[in-house]
Amino acid sequence: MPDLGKYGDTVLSAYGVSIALLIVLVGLSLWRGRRVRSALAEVEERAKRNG
Amino acid sequence: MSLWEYANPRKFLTTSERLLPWFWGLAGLCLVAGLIWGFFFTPDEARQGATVKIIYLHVPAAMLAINAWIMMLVASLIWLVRRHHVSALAARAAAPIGAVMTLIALITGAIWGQPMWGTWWEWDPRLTSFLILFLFYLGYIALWQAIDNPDTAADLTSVLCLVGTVFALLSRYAVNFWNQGLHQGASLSLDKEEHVANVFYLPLLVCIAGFILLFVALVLYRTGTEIRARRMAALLARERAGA
Amino acid sequence: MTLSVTDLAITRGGLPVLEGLSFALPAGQAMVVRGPNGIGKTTLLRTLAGLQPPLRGQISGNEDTIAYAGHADGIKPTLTVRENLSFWASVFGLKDITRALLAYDLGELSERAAGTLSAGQKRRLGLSRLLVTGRPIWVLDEPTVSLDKNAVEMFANAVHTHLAVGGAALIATHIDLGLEAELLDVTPFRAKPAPLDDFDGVFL
Amino acid sequence: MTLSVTDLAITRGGLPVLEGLSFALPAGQAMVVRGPNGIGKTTLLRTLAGLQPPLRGQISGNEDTIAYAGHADGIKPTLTVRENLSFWASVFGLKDITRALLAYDLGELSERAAGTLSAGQKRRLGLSRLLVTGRPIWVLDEPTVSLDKNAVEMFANAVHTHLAVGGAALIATHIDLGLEAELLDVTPFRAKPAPLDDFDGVFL
Amino acid sequence: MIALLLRDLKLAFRAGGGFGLGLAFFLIVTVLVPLSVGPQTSLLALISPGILWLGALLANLLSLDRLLALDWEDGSLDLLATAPLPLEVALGIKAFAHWLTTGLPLVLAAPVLGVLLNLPTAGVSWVVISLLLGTPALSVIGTFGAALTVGLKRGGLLLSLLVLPLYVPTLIFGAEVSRRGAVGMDVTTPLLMLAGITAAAVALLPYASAAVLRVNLR
Amino acid sequence: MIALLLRDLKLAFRAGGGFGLGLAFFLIVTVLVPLSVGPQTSLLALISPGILWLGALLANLLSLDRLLALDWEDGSLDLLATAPLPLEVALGIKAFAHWLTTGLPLVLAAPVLGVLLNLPTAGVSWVVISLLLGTPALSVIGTFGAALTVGLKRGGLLLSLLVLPLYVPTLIFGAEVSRRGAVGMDVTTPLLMLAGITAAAVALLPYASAAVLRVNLR
Ligand code: HEM
Ligand SMILES: Nc1ncnc2c1ncn2[C@@H]1O[C@H](COP(=O)(O)OP(=O)(O)OP(=O)(O)O)[C@@H](O)[C@H]1O
Ligand SMILES: Nc1ncnc2c1ncn2[C@@H]1O[C@H](COP(=O)(O)OP(=O)(O)OP(=O)(O)O)[C@@H](O)[C@H]1O
Ligand SMILES: [Mg+2]
Ligand SMILES: [Mg+2]
Repeated sequence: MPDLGKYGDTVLSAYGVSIALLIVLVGLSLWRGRRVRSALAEVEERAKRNG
Repeated sequence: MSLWEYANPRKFLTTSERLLPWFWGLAGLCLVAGLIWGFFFTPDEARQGATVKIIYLHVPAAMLAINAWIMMLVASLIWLVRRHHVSALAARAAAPIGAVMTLIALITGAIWGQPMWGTWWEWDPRLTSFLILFLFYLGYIALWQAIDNPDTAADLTSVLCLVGTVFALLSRYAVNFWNQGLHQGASLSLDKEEHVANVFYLPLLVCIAGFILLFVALVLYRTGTEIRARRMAALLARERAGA
Repeated sequence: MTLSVTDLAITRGGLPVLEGLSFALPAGQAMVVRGPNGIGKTTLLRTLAGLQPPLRGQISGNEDTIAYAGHADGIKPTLTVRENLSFWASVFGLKDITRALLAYDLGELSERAAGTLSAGQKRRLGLSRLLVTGRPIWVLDEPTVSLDKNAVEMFANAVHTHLAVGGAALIATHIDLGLEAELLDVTPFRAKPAPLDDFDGVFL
Repeated sequence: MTLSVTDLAITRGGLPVLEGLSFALPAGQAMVVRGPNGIGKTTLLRTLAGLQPPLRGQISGNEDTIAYAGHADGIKPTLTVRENLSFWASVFGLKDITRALLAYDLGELSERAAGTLSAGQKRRLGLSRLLVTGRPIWVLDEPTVSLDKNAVEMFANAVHTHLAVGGAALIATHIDLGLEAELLDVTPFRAKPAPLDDFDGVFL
Repeated sequence: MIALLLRDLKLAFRAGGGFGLGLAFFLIVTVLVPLSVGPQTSLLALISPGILWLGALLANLLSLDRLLALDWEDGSLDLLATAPLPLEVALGIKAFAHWLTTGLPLVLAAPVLGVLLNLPTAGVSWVVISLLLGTPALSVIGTFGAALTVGLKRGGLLLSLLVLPLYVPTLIFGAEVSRRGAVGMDVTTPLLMLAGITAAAVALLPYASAAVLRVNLR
Repeated sequence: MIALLLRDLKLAFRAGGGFGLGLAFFLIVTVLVPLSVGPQTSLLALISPGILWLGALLANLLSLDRLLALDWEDGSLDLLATAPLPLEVALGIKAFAHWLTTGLPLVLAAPVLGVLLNLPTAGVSWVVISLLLGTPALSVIGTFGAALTVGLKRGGLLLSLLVLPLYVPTLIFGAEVSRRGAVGMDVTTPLLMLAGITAAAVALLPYASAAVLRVNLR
């Protein structure tokens, strides 16, 4: 851990918030991607069955 | 072979599927390397102390916030002129990423401003125009969500993006006129290339590369999701029409 | 002044509803569009009126020649019958509305605010608008909804007069109007869904 | 549990539309209300459901016993069929919606957002709501609009079952439902306009 | 009861339900104020408590349009009025759902927007407290206004006119609490008044709302 | 052309047309500002030019909801789109009618409301001039927003979210003119910019509005 001096809180909170936001963005994208992919597979399957 | 072939959804999906692992991997690599380098292995700057480390998040995010909008503008134009569905969906996929990048730039900037300017927020032109850009992102996303018919939504959001760009530029100019702020001066020491020592510059470049790669990976992935959602909606509509 | 349509395909809500439709409507003729609920009659008429682009195919003779009347009449409740009609007349560059008032027996009602009319009277006002457009081709979507016997006859007379002076009319309806008109049953043109794996470029 | 009405007079938009109406609807019976457009059938049913007060006359047996279904179905497009139905079930203190889903063959559709249903499917959902109210008297305004043959039969069956367990139903409709029901033609009860010089206190 | 609450919340969160739009409007108004009165931080700090209150109030106001009108248009209100749930309770719950989806987010966003307006740190907690106490009254009063205008076509502007004067007492005491709090003065009296107004509005207004809604349903 | 203008004016003036509601809203917002930021006259004088602009802008915004939605609901827009009048012209005229019934009254009312806010006398004429120059742009931009959202149910709040950021340049220059005018500074540059924005918006935006409206009519 580098010595951040009196700016420890500042720097750490900036990193914390930014990384958290990035993780949320990536996480939500992956989560929705998975859901849509499986839902589409289901619909596609049904469509094939019904001709 | 023409570039427009990738405007075919299926072709796009298979190609992006092949490329995505590379982009995810490289993005992760650059981000981790750049941020660790910047956070642990760069010295403090004389005037700004440790806060200079925020630059590795703030500047790439700010760059992408603007460039994501430009990408949406280009994609919207392609949709309006050539009617390639993939490009409209790519614009849709990019908007939330741009919004988050804007938010990161705003938040890190605000946190940085506290020690540097002694205030969280200042109605500086660059800051203000970023806030306005954020509003444009919000409006764009809200319009996509409000409209059921996907083609209608694509048309309307594309025109909004076009008109919005003009007004965003106007706002930028207006805000500049309205208040000459702090940001330029404060960042001048890093702006001029001779002042940006290589110790800060190189990790910054790696971080910027990481953010760009992450953006590309996210856009490719999310566009894939949008294509599938669109395909699913079409299949469901067909089912309904058949039933 | 013939309205002609070749190999037309139209979509609604992103899905094709009719395809392969061709017909011609020469001056002096009326044509009745038939088909079950939801087949796409309204969509067809809106496409002909230029309100939405066709998916494929050509339409010719529909530029500035069509007067369209849909489900909604575009009547302002706070304006009087005369004001409503004069407005549309001047939009189409005409002045005289007495013929329109006469044809649908609106003379007595002409100073009433349109909001106080009954549904059938409103509809008569909506139809009389066609007479102040001066357009040769009438494209009408279920024009006789909520009209009583008497009013249906007024409508049939108006169409007759219009045809006699070289106009044409395309009418989607479920009932018999007592007009001698060609029949266009659109049921056989229902769009066949594209094969499932045909997933290139568009999502239809 | 008899719904009975004595010498009822009702108004719409400030004018009396029906007056002098009396009838009784005992448990186990269905009654069909007939009459031309605009006579006041909808107004009558809304009065019975307690949505508007009568001008004169008594209604008894309509407190907390009536399930009303009008032209609009109260369906939320963004909720699924199941969510829509469960909501109304719990408003009426019931839990089980499977019977309602079964009766109108909604099983397959139960996870679809209601906004994506066709008009007829929506109507089926709206009618299935009656089965989760647990109320004995159904008051229905043109329940079979936009239903096809098959669905009309489902509806007739649902009404039969309801009558068999001691319920009652009052139905305004223009078509033949295939139910054995008493007929109530309201045409003779059209309100006569008050004499012009009868201008005392009220403006009716 | 809980079913109605859950339904309203679900509707607000589903696509097109408009959740978040009120918040975005609040943000925009806050941004527009410095753009119009100028960027001097000292001036902004002076007016920020009041502007936050005004912005929250306008955001609240604009979301009222959807509160009952959609239920009216699709017939849900007819059916609710004939359901065993008393209409007073149903409207109370709808007002509560409106507060949860509009008022509460505004309260939570106020400190962040306070930063934009240079709200003095001492004032932040008082702004939040006063909004927390006052916004329920805004929702209840707004429900009354929505019930009054529910049958009108595009009655949004009329609704604003009817409701804004009713918002005045809440605004006065709420803004007073925030302003006094920001400069460290005593806030007891306006705080009590604010709480009193909210309590009275929440307890009594649903009866009035139900009464006018019954008239509109005829 | 003139017929459409006359019709829109008539509709606005007849009962239920909403003429005057925007004005009343402007009045109320202006009254609410002193109630929320406090009654110190010196403070009010400082912020009054900006607040007048903000109030005019919000009043304008709220009246947009009716600009096209009513014509959409009763089918008039379908008929107008198939009429010989180009849709661009029709929308330009509707925007003009909107300005005549909403923008112009606001301009005329501004001096009176300025008194309520202790607007310095030197500032009055500049506020009026800037509003006179700026409000046409607001109407035209608003017409674009209304055309974008015309097919949506109760899209009022979304309309605000889309339109307000587009109002920003007009607001900045307009408020700048008023503020500088009030303290006697030079106003040439912002005044020219304001006029330029209005001219460009009036000349170009109707094309965009017509384009999106055609999409919505499909
Ligand atoms: C909320 C507040 C802030 C916002 C919205 C903001 C926004 C921006 C933007 C848009 C850029 C341009 C990026 C590019 O296109 O290259 C930028 C760059 C930069 N900012 Fe900030 N900023 C904020 C606060 C700060 C603060 C407080 C500092 C430090 C004192 C700072 C230092 C820098 C530096 C050093 C750069 C890179 C050099 C340059 O391009 O000028 N920023 N910021
Ligand atoms: N907004 C919409 N989104 C998606 N699909 C729609 C929409 N409006 C209509 N449809 C569908 O498009 C098809 C054609 O509709 P259209 O209104 O043209 O039918 P129509 O022949 O006029 O029917 P009717 O006889 O009932 O008037 C129908 O199957 C309908 O379900
Ligand atoms: N909002 C209103 N204001 C004034 N009069 C109205 C209003 N709504 C309906 N009416 C009138 O009241 C009368 C009764 O209407 P009601 O809807 O009860 O008729 P109905 O028998 O249900 O007709 P339908 O068979 O068409 O459904 C009609 O003559 C109608 O013109
Ligand atoms: Mg049709
Ligand atoms: Mg009826």
